[in-house]
Amino acid sequence: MTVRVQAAPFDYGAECARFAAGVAGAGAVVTFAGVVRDNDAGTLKRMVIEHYPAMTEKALTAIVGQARARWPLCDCLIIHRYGALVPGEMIMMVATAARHRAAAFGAAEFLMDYLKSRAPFWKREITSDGGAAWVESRSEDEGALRRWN
Amino acid sequence: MTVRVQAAPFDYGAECARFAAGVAGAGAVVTFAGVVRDNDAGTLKRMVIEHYPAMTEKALTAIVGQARARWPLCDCLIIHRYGALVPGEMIMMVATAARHRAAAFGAAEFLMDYLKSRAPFWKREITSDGGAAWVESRSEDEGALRRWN
Amino acid sequence: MLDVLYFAWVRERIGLPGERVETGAATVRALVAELSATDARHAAAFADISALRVAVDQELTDFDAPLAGAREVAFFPPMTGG
Amino acid sequence: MLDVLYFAWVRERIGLPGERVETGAATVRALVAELSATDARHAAAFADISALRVAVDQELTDFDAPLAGAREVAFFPPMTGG
Repeated sequence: MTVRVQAAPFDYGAECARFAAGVAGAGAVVTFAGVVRDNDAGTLKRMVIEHYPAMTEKALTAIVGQARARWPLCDCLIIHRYGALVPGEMIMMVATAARHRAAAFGAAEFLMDYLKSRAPFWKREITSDGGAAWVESRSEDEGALRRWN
Repeated sequence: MTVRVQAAPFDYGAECARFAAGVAGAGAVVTFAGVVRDNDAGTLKRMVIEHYPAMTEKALTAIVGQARARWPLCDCLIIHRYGALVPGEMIMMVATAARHRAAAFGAAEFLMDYLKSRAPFWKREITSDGGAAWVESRSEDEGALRRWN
Repeated sequence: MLDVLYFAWVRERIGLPGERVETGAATVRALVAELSATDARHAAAFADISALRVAVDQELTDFDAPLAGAREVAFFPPMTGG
Repeated sequence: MLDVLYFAWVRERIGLPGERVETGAATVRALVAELSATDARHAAAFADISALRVAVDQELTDFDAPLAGAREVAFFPPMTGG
């Protein structure tokens, strides 16, 4: 079980390969990667992610603990970046491994739903015209959490 | 949209990286990989996958078409092997990319549910004591399909 | 003339990967009845069709599917891909 | 003494990443009332607490949470991770 919070980019393909190579007994490996998407106008210059350092790893580790209590996981991984990113860059990834696919998919979706609304990250979008705006939380994201209760 | 059916192993990390690098406009990338799992007794020598060549790509392409009709996907990929594999080797992978995570997860799970029960592959397990048995379909897999109706 | 293909344990039980048959069967079910009458191996393979799946011209279908114009029929157990 | 931290637009609106406050507030809600009385910037940031989230000692909680023994309280908008 690995949780990493970092400013530096990560090598998605290498992380996927390393994760899959390290799980013994798993029949199913699921990964999710979140990518900075340009805005509809095509004017996103960069996304800046702020976080609450003293809380972040603690929150992510707690989320992983909840996932492990719900599903029999062979392993799981969360990598989340902070700082300035440009469109196309990966913000974060999760990976889960389990004997069967239902657990691997369930845990990956659960981790994502919790990361979206319960991990202390805030995104700010800077556009090429100099504008800057905090990304608002989406009501769907809050709704997505309810399915796990 | 890519469908590949092959006897040769594939490089999972490289496929993940290439897939993610090739999708424009996606905010979410999901991958699933299926791995040959040893049996409970630890005696699995190899898994041999038979398929129906004239039908396989046709069936997989049809499954991809159904996924695209249901979810707005930026891209998707299926790689499925046939022939002899040993425990720990990857049998197959799917990857999906979409603007939002719900579509990427939904499509990946849908593709997996259809691949499990509707793509013409049959698995045979050879154990170290010389035994050989066809893997039986699981009733959960048939049940999993029903959620998409 | 119809190409009839067998996969997995259906292939093993019949002892052939496939055969070319001359048939006037109107449906898959009628074809199964004809094939079952061939010999004990075919009879054993088709004893319980609820354990079988069928594709006509590489499309999954059911045992009541018509065979008019069909060129290839395949019988196999439930699939175990993924 | 309590460390009070601000993130995202709460930090911008107050104009500080955090401050050390001397308080006898028994709950988060009472602390918010004290902080709001500081100046116009604090009052603006805390005008609508339904738009805010709070963590006490790095654990998400609600505005009725007690502050006895707490060392750090953080205020921020709904999180947008992932």
